[in-house]
Amino acid sequence: MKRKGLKSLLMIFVLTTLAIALTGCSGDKEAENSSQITIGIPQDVEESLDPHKMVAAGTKEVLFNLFEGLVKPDSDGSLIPAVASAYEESEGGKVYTFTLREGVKFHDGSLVTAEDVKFSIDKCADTSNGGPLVEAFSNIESVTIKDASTVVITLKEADTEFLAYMTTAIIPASNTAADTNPIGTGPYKFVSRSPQENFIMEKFDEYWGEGANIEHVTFKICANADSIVMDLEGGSIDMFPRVTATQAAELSDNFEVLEGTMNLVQALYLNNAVAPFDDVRVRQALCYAISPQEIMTIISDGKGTELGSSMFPAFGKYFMKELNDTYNQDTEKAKALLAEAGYPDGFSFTITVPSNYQPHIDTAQVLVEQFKAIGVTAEIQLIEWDSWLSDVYQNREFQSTVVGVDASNLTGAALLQRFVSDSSKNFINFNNADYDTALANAIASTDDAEKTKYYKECQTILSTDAANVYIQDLPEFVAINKKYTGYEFYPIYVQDIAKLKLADEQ
Amino acid sequence: MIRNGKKNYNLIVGSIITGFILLLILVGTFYTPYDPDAMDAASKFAGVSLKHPMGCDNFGRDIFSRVLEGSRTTFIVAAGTVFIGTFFGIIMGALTGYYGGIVDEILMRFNDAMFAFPSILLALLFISLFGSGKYQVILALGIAFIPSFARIVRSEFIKCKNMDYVKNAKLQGASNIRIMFVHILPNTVTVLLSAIMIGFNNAVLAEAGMSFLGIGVQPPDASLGRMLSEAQTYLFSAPTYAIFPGLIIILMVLGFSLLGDGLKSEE
Amino acid sequence: MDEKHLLKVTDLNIEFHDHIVPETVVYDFDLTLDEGDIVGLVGESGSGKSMSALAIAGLLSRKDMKKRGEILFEGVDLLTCERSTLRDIQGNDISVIFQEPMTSLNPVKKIGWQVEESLRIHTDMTKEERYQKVIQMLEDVELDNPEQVYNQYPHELSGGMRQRVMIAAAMICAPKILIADEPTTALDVTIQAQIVKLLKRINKEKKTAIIFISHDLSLVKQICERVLVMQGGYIVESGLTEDIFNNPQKEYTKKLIEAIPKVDRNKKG
Amino acid sequence: MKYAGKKVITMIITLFAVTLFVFLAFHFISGDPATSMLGTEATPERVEALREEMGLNDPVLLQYGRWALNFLKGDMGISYSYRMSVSEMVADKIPVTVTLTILAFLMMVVIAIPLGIYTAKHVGGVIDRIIYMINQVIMAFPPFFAGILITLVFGRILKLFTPGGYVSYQKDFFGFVGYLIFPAFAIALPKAAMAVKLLRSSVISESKLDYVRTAYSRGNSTKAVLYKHVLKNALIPVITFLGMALADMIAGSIIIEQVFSIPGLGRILLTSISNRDYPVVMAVIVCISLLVLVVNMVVDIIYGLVDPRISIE
Repeated sequence: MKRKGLKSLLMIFVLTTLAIALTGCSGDKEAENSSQITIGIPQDVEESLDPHKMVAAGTKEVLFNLFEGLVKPDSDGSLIPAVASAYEESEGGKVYTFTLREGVKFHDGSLVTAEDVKFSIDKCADTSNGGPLVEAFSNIESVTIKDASTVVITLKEADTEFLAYMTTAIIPASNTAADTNPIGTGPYKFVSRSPQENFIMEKFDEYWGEGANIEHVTFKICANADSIVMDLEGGSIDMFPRVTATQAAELSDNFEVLEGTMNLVQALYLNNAVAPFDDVRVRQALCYAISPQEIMTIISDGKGTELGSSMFPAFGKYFMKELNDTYNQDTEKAKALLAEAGYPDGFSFTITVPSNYQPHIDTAQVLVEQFKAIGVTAEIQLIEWDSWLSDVYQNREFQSTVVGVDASNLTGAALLQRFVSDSSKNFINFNNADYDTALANAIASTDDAEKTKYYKECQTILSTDAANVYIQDLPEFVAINKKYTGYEFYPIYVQDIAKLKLADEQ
Repeated sequence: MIRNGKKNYNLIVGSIITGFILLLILVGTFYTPYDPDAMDAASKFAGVSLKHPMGCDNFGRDIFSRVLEGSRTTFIVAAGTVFIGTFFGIIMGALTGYYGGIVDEILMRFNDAMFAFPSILLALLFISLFGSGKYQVILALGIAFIPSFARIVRSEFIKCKNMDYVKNAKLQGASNIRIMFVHILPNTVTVLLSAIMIGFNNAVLAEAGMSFLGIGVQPPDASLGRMLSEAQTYLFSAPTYAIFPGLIIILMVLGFSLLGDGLKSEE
Repeated sequence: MDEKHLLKVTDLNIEFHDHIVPETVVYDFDLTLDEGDIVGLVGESGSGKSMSALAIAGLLSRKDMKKRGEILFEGVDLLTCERSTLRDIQGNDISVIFQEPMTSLNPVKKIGWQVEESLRIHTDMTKEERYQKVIQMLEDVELDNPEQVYNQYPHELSGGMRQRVMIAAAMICAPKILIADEPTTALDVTIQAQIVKLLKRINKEKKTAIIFISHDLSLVKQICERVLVMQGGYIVESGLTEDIFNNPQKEYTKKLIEAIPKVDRNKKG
Repeated sequence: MKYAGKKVITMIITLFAVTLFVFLAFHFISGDPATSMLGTEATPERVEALREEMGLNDPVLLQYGRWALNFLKGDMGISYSYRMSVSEMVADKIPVTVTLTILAFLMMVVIAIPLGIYTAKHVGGVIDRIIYMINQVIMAFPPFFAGILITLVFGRILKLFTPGGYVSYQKDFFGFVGYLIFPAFAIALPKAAMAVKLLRSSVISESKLDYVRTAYSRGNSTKAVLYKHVLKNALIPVITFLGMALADMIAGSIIIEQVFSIPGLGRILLTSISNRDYPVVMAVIVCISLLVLVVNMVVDIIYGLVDPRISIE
């Protein structure tokens, strides 16, 4: 009796399992009458969805599609009018006048008003929480509404690069749940977010401009970085913005792999305030010890762009390729410098690496090997990103760290201002009076050529002073199913989904 | 190894496998064909050859050398874990089992609370506390393993404490400590030994699991678990990278569990 | 003449094969049993008495041991018959009660279920009939509150009660032969006596033949008409109880008799 | 009733101890939620202001008390990272983990019990030896590696499921269960191997006991003895194991959730730990502990039902 019961139970179980498995398989492919795309992202959008509060690069690249500022960046790095249809810079970069575009709507259907613009900028300039949300906004003296479609921003000191900060998202003053319900003016509008699962958005039909091509977009969190190739091949995702060189090589013909750069400065950042890195000779010795080329060969098949200072090529006119040659691998010279600095037998130190990004971990491993040649023993310590933020970035309790520093916009200051000796972001404790002067001059100057000259001076100081061991701008491989085309790289860390379209629609 | 006319295959096969692994570890301690950490861009993902019997990994490091080193690391981690777990487990289990009463009640409640908590979670928490690295992993796993050992030892002590030889020892005026560790403990060896074998295997697998979650042994140190989890990405371009560490882990665990089974049936 | 015997065992030899060298534990065992007989089987532990009894009950597994000879039960050789034939006899015609009433009962089944098991296997009785029969049987073995016992579990009963339950379970199908393998060893003296009395009563009332196995000669003397003395697998002496007690032939038997506590001998002797 | 009362009290004490332990542990881990929220944009002033606002500057026991009080009121707080209600977030993920666990558990039972009985019946046979070896090898597999191999074999080669093709249960329940089958299999396999081994040895050791001989003496066939007598007894230690395995699955599927990209409690927990998102960590841990405790209680009850010697009065 009992046994029969068990047997039939087993049968029922097996049958239902099979049935479910089969329906599961067949139900997978969605009807493709409306265009859709699923994009894999390695990290969840796991913070506030308020565009002014978000800090993670991973969030910014997704929310780029939902929000726009008065102006917005284009894929070639220039700023194009967005919520504002025109702008005017006067008094040598002290007063900016914006004319609002007519008929721009928020995702909730309401029209963008001058009040919303003032609200958004004021919100970011508010200092009641210990400091403004956008640091550069501390320079704002006033935001005034001249008429229903004109907003005037007056600065305390002239800044010709200020326009770059006007990419700050414009949001409706009426939205009380900005943390979880993002409303913007971008080509896509927010649908839903499920933690550790996905982030869904759909085309905003009342977008003022050309608008998006693909109706439904799902950002899917791919927790297991090692199964991305399988996920792509299996069809659960159509695109993954940052595959590794090895993964790219394993993909089949159904996928196109586009190559760009990450637009960040990857370096072994050294704490200039602690021994032995308070001695410029030690820092220089480390620079002589390494070979960025070898690192690139090993970790990404030679792809990537060598860097010699805190600047990457996307900045065009500011980038100085010649700084790559300040230090070429030279073991003897490195040893000599070490001996001179009082470390003839080398020394030991720790490289702190955030554990969430493999290329940095790989780079650190190669560095350890390269330092062995000059008798320096480095030990890798992996820590979680959040520990990195507090220990390394905030408290500056570290010897060295491998990370990539990116730029929030395309002003030279975005990359270089952090090395001013009293900057709160100067986590490497770099301290050089000449540098401080040069940077102040760069920001103050209204003449473009002069500005460039000062920025270049800054870079040169960072290079000769060996502030950090500069390595590379990492290559970025975007794997995308050939069903889709139109992907464009940006010089900043964003994914512009609106430009994507189905291949057969052309 | 021959009893009742039947060969104890478990013991024989287990001994051979474990012996092989121990030999590997021993050799790896004194000699590896290459520096396990030395990179060579030219031999990235090199296949199996005479020069590199197991091929090379994504840094062009010799996999065979790394397997030798990794086996040693894994073995040390597992052995260390079991040592901590057993050592404190015995003390805790002996005290609670022997004395009973309120100490027992409190410690066992505490134990239950820890038990309600899967060891991988516990280890995760400890790693967050201690930071990551080889010794931290040993400490974290070791602590996480204490409750299960304590539980086993406790029940053995409860079983033994009323036995005649214990009463005898008491009559002869042996101290409690002496009774616990000289008289009772040796009688729990059989049970303890099999618990240690199982614990060792669990530690090997837990180390692998932690490496997968990125909280295990730190690079560039090689451990079998770490190598295996690193290898996933390269499953197609360098299958040997996954196969060999995987094989050694499986053999290591298999050897010990066969040995454990064999010893059990020998009793 | 043979057919008249209820059970006739001739030349039974039992050999074990699970060691490298085969080991013989019972040699040339002979026994005849008729309705209403009570035969005692005595000897030290390891003398082969239990082994012989288990062989008769068909409980020696057939794989790693070799049995030679014949065990004829009503003309059927239990050593060579079909497994199913043997099963039909077990519990129905030949029943066994064992030494340890604690472990011999299934700890997770109710008493009633265990007592009526043989009925379920060997008869077509309805549930109700079986229940009545079990209650009656439990009464028969002098258990108070049979209805309550029916629904209890073994661990809830005392040792003596359990042994009564074992006897009830063994007797439920009114078997022709009851093998009692040291049924009282695990019990204390007063209860021993009760159990022996019970067995005697059953033997009288139901004409069940009993093979009573014990190392305790005093008990055997109380209950058995005939005795077989075993040593090292051999039957060393056999005959009427009285004869053997009064005139033991073998040194071994004498020793066994001497081992009986005096008080006991005076009381019953 | 007394039993239930005692259990509930133990449960409350355990929960209290676990939550306090976790809370304190987090207090000593480097990294703090305010820094996490501000990221690289942080300035010391802003971090300080945020810490004050979040109450992180209060003594840790006060913080714990506040959390516990709110929790008892049914308010689990707002996730630091997602800025959404924790109870909503967790409630959303519980069905995922529970479904996965139930599936895995059923598979384990369905695989283990018949196989365990089969091997016990055929001890020493060729198939028994083969199953024994397969069992040993399965148990020697690191769980994540087994998961990867299953993905590779069933997903990529046999194409029985789409790797990473998880669908939410709200969207398509059958698709959801369909996707979970293989992860559940990966979880069930090693546990099933252990259960087979345990059941086999349990049946073997039970078969040597006296009551089995009694059962034979009543004319039971080998089959009847096994199913009517031995099995129930042999299952007792197995039930303990199954209970432990189930508890282990509830929380221990973190690795498998990671391998198969399943957004269950385990993944939420893992990311919340690294995001220093205490409200979520605490809620998930309470959830997991509660589930585990409930499972333990159910096991105790089943135990009492199967084994009359244990009374749960």
